[in-house]
Amino acid sequence: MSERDYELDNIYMEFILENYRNPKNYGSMDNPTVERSGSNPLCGDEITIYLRIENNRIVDVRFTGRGCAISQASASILTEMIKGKDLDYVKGLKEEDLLSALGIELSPARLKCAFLSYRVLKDSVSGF
Amino acid sequence: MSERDYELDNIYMEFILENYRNPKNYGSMDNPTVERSGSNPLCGDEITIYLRIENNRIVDVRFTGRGCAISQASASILTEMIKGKDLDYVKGLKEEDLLSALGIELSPARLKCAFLSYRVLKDSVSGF
Amino acid sequence: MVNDSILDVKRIREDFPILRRRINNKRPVYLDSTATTQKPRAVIDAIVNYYENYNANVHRGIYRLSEEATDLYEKSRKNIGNFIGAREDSIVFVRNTTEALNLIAYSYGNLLREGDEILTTIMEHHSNIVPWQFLSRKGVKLVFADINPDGTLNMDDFIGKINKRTRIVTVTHVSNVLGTINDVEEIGKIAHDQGAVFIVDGAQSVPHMPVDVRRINADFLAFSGHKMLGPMGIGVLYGRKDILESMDPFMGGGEMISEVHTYGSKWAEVPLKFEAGTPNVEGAVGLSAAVDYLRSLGMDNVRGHEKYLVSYALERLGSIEDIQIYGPKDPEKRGGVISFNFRNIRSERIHEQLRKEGIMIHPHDVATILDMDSVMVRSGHHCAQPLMERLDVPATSRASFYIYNDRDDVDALYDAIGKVRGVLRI
Amino acid sequence: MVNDSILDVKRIREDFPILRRRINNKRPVYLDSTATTQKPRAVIDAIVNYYENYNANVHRGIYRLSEEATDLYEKSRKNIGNFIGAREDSIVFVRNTTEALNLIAYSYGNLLREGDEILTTIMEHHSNIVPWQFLSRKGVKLVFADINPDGTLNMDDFIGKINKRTRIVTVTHVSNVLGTINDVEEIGKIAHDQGAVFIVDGAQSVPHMPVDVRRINADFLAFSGHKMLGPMGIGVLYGRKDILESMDPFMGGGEMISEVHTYGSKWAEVPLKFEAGTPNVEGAVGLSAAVDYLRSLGMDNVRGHEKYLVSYALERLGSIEDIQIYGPKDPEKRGGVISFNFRNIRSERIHEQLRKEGIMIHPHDVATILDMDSVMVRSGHHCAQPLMERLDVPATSRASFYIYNDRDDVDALYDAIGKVRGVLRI
Ligand SMILES: Cc1ncc(COP(=O)(O)O)c(C=O)c1O
Ligand SMILES: Cc1ncc(COP(=O)(O)O)c(C=O)c1O
Repeated sequence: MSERDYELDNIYMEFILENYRNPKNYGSMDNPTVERSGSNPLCGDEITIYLRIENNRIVDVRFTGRGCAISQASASILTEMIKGKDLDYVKGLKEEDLLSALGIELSPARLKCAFLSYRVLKDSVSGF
Repeated sequence: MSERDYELDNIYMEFILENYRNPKNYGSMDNPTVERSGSNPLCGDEITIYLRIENNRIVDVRFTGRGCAISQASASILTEMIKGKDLDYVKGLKEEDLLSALGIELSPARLKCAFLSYRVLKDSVSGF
Repeated sequence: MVNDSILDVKRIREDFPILRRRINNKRPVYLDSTATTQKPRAVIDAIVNYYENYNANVHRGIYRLSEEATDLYEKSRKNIGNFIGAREDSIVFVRNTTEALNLIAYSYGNLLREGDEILTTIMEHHSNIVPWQFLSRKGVKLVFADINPDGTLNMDDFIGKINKRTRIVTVTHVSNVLGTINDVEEIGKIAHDQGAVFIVDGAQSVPHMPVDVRRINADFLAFSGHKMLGPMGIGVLYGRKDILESMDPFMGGGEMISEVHTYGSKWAEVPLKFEAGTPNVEGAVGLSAAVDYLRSLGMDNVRGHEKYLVSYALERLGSIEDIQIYGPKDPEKRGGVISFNFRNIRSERIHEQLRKEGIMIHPHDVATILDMDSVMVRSGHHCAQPLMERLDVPATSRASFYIYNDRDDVDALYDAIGKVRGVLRI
Repeated sequence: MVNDSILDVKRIREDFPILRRRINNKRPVYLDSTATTQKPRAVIDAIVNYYENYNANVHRGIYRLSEEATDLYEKSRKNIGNFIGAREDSIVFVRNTTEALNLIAYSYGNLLREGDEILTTIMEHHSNIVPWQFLSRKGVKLVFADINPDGTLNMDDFIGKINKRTRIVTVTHVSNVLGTINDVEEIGKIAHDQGAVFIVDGAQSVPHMPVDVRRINADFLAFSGHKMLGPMGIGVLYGRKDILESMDPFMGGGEMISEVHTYGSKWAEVPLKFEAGTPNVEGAVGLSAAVDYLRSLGMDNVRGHEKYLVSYALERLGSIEDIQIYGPKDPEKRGGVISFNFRNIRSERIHEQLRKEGIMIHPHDVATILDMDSVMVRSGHHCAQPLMERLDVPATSRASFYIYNDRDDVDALYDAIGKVRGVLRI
């Protein structure tokens, strides 16, 4: 049993915090093509994602939510990643892609927070 | 936690063994006043006690059974103790009386064997 | 205030090997004893001694080793029973509080019928909610008594909800979130007046204060070894003997039978009737050693120490404007548990739309940031989601104290909380 | 026959602290591993290390200590699953085999209806009988397949008793009395052909031979940690994932939920759905260390060693005229368990009426007398009363072997048996 090397101080990097305090694409959307919500009942994190899709392209994306810095920053970063991209890109997106965009290492418990928006996004495009 | 001082070699004393191999009062009885059986399902010991009671006195007693040396010797010794005694004596009989008649120290598991005949006897006089 | 606790915490800490560990070069400030406690050397040694010298299966062995193991197991039962004022024949060993409550729900629950009611409170742990929800399949209704704004039980509401259909009243002695100490003696009286059976969830009381089953009018009392210095995997269900005898067994198998035939079986005497399969002898022996350790400190002193610590913590944390504390303010009415949250923040530095609603710093971030200083608090719903809904929060942070905590730990907590907004730059 | 076991027992013995103990100045000859095994230093150390360095509650904690404990717990699950060829998400931690079988009886049993049948065998342990008898309340019928005179399962009888109403077939892999190794692969095929679910009681196989859930066609496999060098209080239920998912939970409480509301709850994913309350992390970590220890010996070697010992024991005990041995004579078909009895004695020295019937020296006396030489065997019904009735004996003596036993132990057993009639002077 070796002690794991946690780099906890790393997770609140300025990039994450900036996306937490001033999330991109924050807010709701009138008449979205699709709107999906999800939550992590174990910690109470909530995310709603709104997509406007035209010609298989995400022409606009917004989200609202509440929760920890990781879940909210992750939603902000994820929405930035997909804005203007076509659906194939979104469908091909892997968890690792989001993780490397976040640029931090997370413990298993916090990974669930980071992936909440990812789950909701995947859910929202599954019908297309 | 101190080791208990088991005197195991003691329990197969000649007195016990003699009562095991050549039990007193062994055998069934025709037309007993009362006949009772009991068993210890955990080890399969079985004892049946037959009493002839006249004027509140045990004028005759017999037993049959199968089981370990302790349970069978104990039945033999117990029947000797009560033969000819009146019912009050039998009802007043304590577990310790039987134990001191046996003259050996027993572990909790083996105490159950020793007391099987005692239980059956108490049961058989309970209606009088 | 001087550091005048009744317990000699410095000396006590030396008994706990894990407290010597350094995490990121910092001493551990363990404030999660409500979830599970650390183990003193005496308990670890009892486990080792058991396996090195006495290990055997119990109850059936004729050889000395097995008799010794049986003896240790049954003496542990007696010792632990004694600790709560109960005879050994009303002590059933289980895995934990959860299993104890499920055992009652299955075995006593069998006797309930459609239309019967079970009265509990909104501050219960999931372990004292979900097993009773299972009974709704057969039409048994689960009713929740509310709390007052200060986090104490609303007795008017409770009394208003008890009635002739109430067959079971089941209440936590101490809330694992609010810290509230319920007046179980009084609640027991009310339950019995209605002819209901009274169950006390003692998971957070037995470890922290003197508890006597006779005094609190409990028909059943459930608690966990791991929350009171003992090993994991062992817990206790105390049950009034005549009630235990009237109940069907819970699990079937070895130990709990007196006779098995192909067509049916007869049960062993209480308490063995409820202990199916090879028991956790190690756990019983370890918990007995834990009870000895607690007894040597004195449960009055344990309670006194926690009252002292929680007063100090209420005072210090209460002085932080940002922080909201849940539960009663009076240390007499609460155990050594403090749940708290940051109040909504409307900092200039946050997104204008968020600013309108305010940001609540999430307890997970609080816990992570506190952990940077090796201050370990729990954060989440604490297995009390109905209470979270009632308090209208997604989660809380929770610090809890035990015999190895001291004012230093409260100070470390205070200091670490002070860093949270800085780390988040909010 | 030379002492040519595959295992280096001398070295192995040094790993077991309890074997250094002297009882009445004699070295312990522990022949009761079927009831529970002794623990190697590696397992005791794993427990101590856990409590001294990693102890915390799992799954909910955000701080590092709790994450480390969670990590250890889940790695143990994976390691133990791997040992039986199963993925970690089909491994449920329970207390012991008994709880595992009760879990199935309650949760899968819920799906059974009046008229359904459960087929088992007459050689089962009570743990694989009593839980199914509980289902007779709802009109489910329990059917017992018989054995052949040599103690093997009577396959004709078994096949004759399976039919379209058979919903569950549950069979012990190895009998704890007869030693019989059942052909579970074949039995599983027959069960599946009838559309029945197949449960294997692995309490006496997983510790003693290579077992792969895929090879034996098991939908469920139950076993106990304490019978395979692990701590008490931990056991395993393997279940096919899709079946586990279709089942209702067993106990309710913390850990096993995803959401709790006052009006109802949602369950966590398998396997957590079946693990209510604080789990026995110590037990999981200890069992994982036991699995590592066994793996380092090689399960083929463990099996080979026991085959070697049981052959030797059959040969030696078989040479004593007084002794009757139960179960298959072929070591290929049996595990390292030998049950025996003295034949009826018609000695001149006993009461004439007793002489007619013959005296059977009771297994309790045998065990007590063997124990004088520190030879520890079990005696009694071995939690298999229906089998005792079938064999028409009140009880048997039973010697069982494991990795720390050697020819010396068999010799000590032989010698001690030789003294029994002398001690009783019969
Ligand atoms: C074949 C068999 N099944 C089940 C059990 C029950 O195991 P436990 O008491 O650990 O639940 C045993 C233990 O004796 C056994 O030998
Ligand atoms: C009040 C209360 N009840 C029940 C439990 C459940 O205890 P366990 O997980 O040991 O079964 C807890 C533990 O968190 C608790 O605090």
